[in-house]
Amino acid sequence: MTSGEVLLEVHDLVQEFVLRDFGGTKGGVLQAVAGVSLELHVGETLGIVGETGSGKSTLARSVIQAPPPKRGQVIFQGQDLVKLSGRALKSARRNLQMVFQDPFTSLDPRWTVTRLVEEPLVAYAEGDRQERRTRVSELLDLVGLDPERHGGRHPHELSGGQCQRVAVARALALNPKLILCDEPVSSLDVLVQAQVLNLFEKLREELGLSYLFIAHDLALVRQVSDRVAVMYLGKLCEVGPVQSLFAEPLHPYTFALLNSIPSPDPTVGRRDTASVISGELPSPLDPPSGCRFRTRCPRAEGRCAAEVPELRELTNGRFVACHFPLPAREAVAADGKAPDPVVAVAPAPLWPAEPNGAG
Amino acid sequence: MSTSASVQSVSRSGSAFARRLAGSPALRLSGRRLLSAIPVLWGVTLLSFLMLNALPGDAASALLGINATPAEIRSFSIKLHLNEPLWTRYGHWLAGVLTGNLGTSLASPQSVASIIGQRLPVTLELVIYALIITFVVSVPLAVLCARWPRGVIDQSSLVLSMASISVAPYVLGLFLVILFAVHWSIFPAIGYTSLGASVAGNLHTMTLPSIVLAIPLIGFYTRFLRADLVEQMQSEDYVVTARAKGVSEWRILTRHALRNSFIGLLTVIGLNLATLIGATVIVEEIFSLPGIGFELLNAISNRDVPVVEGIVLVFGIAVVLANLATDLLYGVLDPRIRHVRARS
Amino acid sequence: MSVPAADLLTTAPAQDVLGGVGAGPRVRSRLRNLEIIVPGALLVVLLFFCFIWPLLYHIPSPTVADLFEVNRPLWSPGHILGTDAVGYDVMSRILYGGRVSFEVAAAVQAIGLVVGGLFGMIAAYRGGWTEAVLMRILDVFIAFPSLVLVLAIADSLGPSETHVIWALSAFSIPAFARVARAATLRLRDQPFIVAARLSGTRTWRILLQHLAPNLAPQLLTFSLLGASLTIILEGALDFLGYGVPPPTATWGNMIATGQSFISVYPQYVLVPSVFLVATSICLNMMGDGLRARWGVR
Amino acid sequence: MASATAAGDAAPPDVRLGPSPLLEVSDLRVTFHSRAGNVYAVQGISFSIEPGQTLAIIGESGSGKTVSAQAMMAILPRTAHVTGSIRFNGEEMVGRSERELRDYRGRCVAMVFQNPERSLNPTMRVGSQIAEAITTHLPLDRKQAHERAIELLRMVRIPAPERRFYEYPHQLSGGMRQRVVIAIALACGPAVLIADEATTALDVTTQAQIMDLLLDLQEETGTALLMISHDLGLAASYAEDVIVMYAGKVVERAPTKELFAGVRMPYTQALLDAIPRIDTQPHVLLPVIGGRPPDLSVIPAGCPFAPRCPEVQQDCRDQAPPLKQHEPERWWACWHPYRKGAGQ
Repeated sequence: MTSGEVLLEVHDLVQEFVLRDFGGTKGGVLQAVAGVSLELHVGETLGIVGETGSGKSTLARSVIQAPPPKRGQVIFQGQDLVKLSGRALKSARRNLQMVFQDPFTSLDPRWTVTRLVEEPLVAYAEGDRQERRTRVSELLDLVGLDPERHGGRHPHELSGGQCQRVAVARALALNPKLILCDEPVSSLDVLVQAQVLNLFEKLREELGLSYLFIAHDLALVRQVSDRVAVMYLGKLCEVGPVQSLFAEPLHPYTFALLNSIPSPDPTVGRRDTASVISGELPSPLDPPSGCRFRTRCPRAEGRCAAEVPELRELTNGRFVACHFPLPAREAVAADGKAPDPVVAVAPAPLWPAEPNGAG
Repeated sequence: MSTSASVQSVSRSGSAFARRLAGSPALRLSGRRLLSAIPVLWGVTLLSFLMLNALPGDAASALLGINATPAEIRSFSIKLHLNEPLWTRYGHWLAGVLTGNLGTSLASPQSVASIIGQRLPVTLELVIYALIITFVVSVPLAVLCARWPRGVIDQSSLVLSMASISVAPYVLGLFLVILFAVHWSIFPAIGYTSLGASVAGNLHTMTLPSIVLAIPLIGFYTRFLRADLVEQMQSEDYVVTARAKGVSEWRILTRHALRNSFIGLLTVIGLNLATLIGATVIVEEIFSLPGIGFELLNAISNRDVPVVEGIVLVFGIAVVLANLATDLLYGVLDPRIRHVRARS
Repeated sequence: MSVPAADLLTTAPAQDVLGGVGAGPRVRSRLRNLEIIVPGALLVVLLFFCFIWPLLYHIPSPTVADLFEVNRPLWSPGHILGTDAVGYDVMSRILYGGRVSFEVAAAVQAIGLVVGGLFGMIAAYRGGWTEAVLMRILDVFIAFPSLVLVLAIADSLGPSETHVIWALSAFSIPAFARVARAATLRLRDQPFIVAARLSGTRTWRILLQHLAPNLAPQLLTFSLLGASLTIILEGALDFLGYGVPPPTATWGNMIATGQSFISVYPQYVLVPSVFLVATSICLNMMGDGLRARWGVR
Repeated sequence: MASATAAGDAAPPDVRLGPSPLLEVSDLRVTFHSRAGNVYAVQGISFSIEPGQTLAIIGESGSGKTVSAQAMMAILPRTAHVTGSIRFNGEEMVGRSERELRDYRGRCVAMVFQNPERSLNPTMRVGSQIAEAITTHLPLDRKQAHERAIELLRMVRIPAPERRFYEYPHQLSGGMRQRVVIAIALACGPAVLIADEATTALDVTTQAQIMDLLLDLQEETGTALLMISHDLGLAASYAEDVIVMYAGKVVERAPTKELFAGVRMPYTQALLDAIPRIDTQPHVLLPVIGGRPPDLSVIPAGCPFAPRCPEVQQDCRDQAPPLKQHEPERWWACWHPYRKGAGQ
């Protein structure tokens, strides 16, 4: 699917929020995204994983200019969105749509499904009323909703999965090239989540869409992505093709994340307690100097505090921001099947056992 | 404050304390609030000045009466600088205020400051007395209502609250006077004894007006607090945690929910303090209390601009200070505000 | 307003579906209905008698005194609620006085809703300088003792119903603005508003088609509670002598004039008071009931 | 506190004596009455927990897992109607008075909740919240409770417990808050600890920390752990036994290893299939089943899963299969289960 043509390019993106104490005095500046660069190709799905406070959602919001970032460039289809405003931004953003996390709050509770899906068409003055209604029916069909049955309903009369389908239909209305998905299935139940994930796959194949897919669930990101970017405290730790990144993580944080996932396979058993990442996420108001992960990293040394590790290409297509990346093992097994990272990389020397005094 | 805070600060006392004080959110908040109040207060005085001058009618004819000759009015106007342009007069007045001089009343030789100095304590006492009555009645009542929602106490309090919110102060005042003053002669109908002259006499004259002022508030605060308590008890997770510990409902209500509900109540009190101050005008009129509201009515009908300006300024400052006090109280009640966020 | 740091970083986890079940048993919801229907019906009846009844049936004029029929007690033939010291028919004065109350309340709330509502909505939605400037203006009105404004306007414009409406709007506009602003601030960053903006919808459309309908329940219940307060305040102006002047009938000036006869003929104060308080209770109950039903605070 | 003395009189139940299981639930039904009709949230479930056991209840939202846990904890809202039996150490808990239940809660069975953001009182120091859990049941004075609270904080591996005692919930991170909730739950040494989606709101790395802590504490204290979760992966990694719930019923129960080696009930298989796994290939479609969970306001005639089941036959629609023990330690409710090894 990937044609190699760059669709979205983000350069050194910085987004800050001024925090105010009660009464409005300035409490501090929170750098939610601290210089992120990445690119996304036509037909590609780029997954972004990270925990709460990693800035992944802020990144998506900044890309779509809601609100615009403090610094940096967001080049979408050759235009820097950060420089645009008003009408120009509106027309540039046409091919860039977003699906939000909570399907209920992202739909106006007082509007009907038809009207909600029609809204972008009205805003961009697409066709007359009749044409728009036809298009809405097509879209609802496409996402697996019955225009007759569901079109007149309000969001609260639908299930979470159905609401998310409406949100997807709405995002598709203008035939966008790229859809930003901000945790689009994390509030859904497992079975519904699978249905919606499959819908995303189907649309990708049929319409040639590209996705920027944000999630905290690594397994889920693996399922949908071609490449994955791992974020920690507003910075990228590691970017790489999904299979090799999951098979042999280079950044200690990626390794820790992978190791924390409970596997639905009891034969794997309870992993070694020592491999569980210790400590707490530092305050984003006052991030650690140098490498932001160093306070929790078992491999951290003096250099990590002094020097910010740049994101560099280590092997083919594998980028990592770490002074002491985990050694890349030899080639992936010949059958192309990724070995289970938990089993494969667990042996001790990479991850020296530490006293488990959290913090 | 807490033992932990003192334990911590023992080692770095003295200058550390000063630094902490300077960095205290409460101080920064107060400073910011007072600074931002200045343009607001200026706006208030400008608005009232413009209003009093732009609207038809003037002090000279109001004070001298219908029979005054044009010549008399002219000389009166010149004497009081009423013939000068609007902006000049406002400039004079504002310059006076900045040097602490509120001017002199047009109707009497008294200075505005001394008039306010005499009248303000009466109004202040009325408001505080009314607030005390309100809290003493409505907090226990709301807790009782919330303990058994839709129970007998709750339902009867609902009816009473509705009535008390809906009753106009002048109606209530009249009927309380008929009952307590005329019929039973417990309290005097009108008149005022100052606190300095006789405490008992003061309470005797102030109780009825304070009750009139308090009754709508009691209804309002009881309903609000009750609704918030019930909401906390029904939908807050920490209440479930407390129940799961085996804590009794009474204890959850009084130790856990009440404090959290006070935070909401504070917002409401802050919002309707200005209205409360307005209501004193009516109550003072009914009971002929020599408060600031009573004076205000006179000054308005006399077009006594300096007095009105002074009173408006005092009311404005009162509202600003009251809001600041509410905000500071938030800090006391809500630790999320008291402590600077260590984490996000 | 301040941006709480926690909100920027945390995402709300999904709640269990059953969390909302079992909130209200049948009895409670029926009570809720009664709490809205009963006062609503009473208000409709009152409105009918104030505005339509005098058109259908001949009732004595409220401003033509019958000097031979003074101080008649309640339930006198031809004068159900008696006559007052001047010889006016009390019933007729109550009905015409009610008109004034309702007209003033409706007009003041409508002005407040439109002007104040828009003011608050725009201030909160636009943010930045617009909000700063608009809110400073609003702060002035909030810190300003509204009654002073009302009295001054009423006093200098001279007593009349229109002037009372203008004067009382000085109360309602800032109040509505404050409520609308707070509610808009809550809605402004809701994903559906952001989503509407991202799909290219223009600001005025978002204000009118997304924000306004979602604010409506709160503003409408607020206006019912406000109407009750307006009726009380209108009476207060009459009572203080700044309202609609006699001989025009209003509940407030009926109470004010009745005051002098209170020990001999308490009904002169009692009858208008009952109507005034009852109307106010009905409005408050309806506002409260709707507020509970629509789940707004 | 009154309850503290009451707790002192009654000897704490010895969990290790007696032939009966620690906690035995049989034919538990929970119905919510509402305006829209009744909601049959739990439709007759039975299971038991032995001392020291780790049991997971898995299900989607609306499957009745949380309601069952609340019923076991006796903290359901008043609108819930509970029938059946919940026996703790052989003693029936359904139908007990509120006062007796208060002694049971927190001391016999304790609970860790889903949302650490909200399950602590924001205006109360965390130490006081732990101490409250202690003094509610144990006859300790302030100082002793304080010491015990600090000990508990240390036990849940909170660094600098003496300092943390005086902090407020908002000063702690989500993971730390959940540790405090665990400390509260363990305050009186309960025999059963229910963790209701205790890690759902946390990040994966924090989740791993908390789950490890819970299991370590379970080993130390010997409590039984009942995990309520929607995450099969979590159950597979941490629980000895798994119960799968669907539409208010238990549909399968098995030791974890055996369950994942060969699922019997098609619903469990569907659930397992729908989870994206760390070892699947990108862009592979997940095997999904259509439809939605049934409406809980009606009790279906047949198997509740029948409308969505790929293996459905006529008898499934006619009659609901009962939960029966078919193999040693394995129960399922299905007329046409997968055979060993099939369905994977």
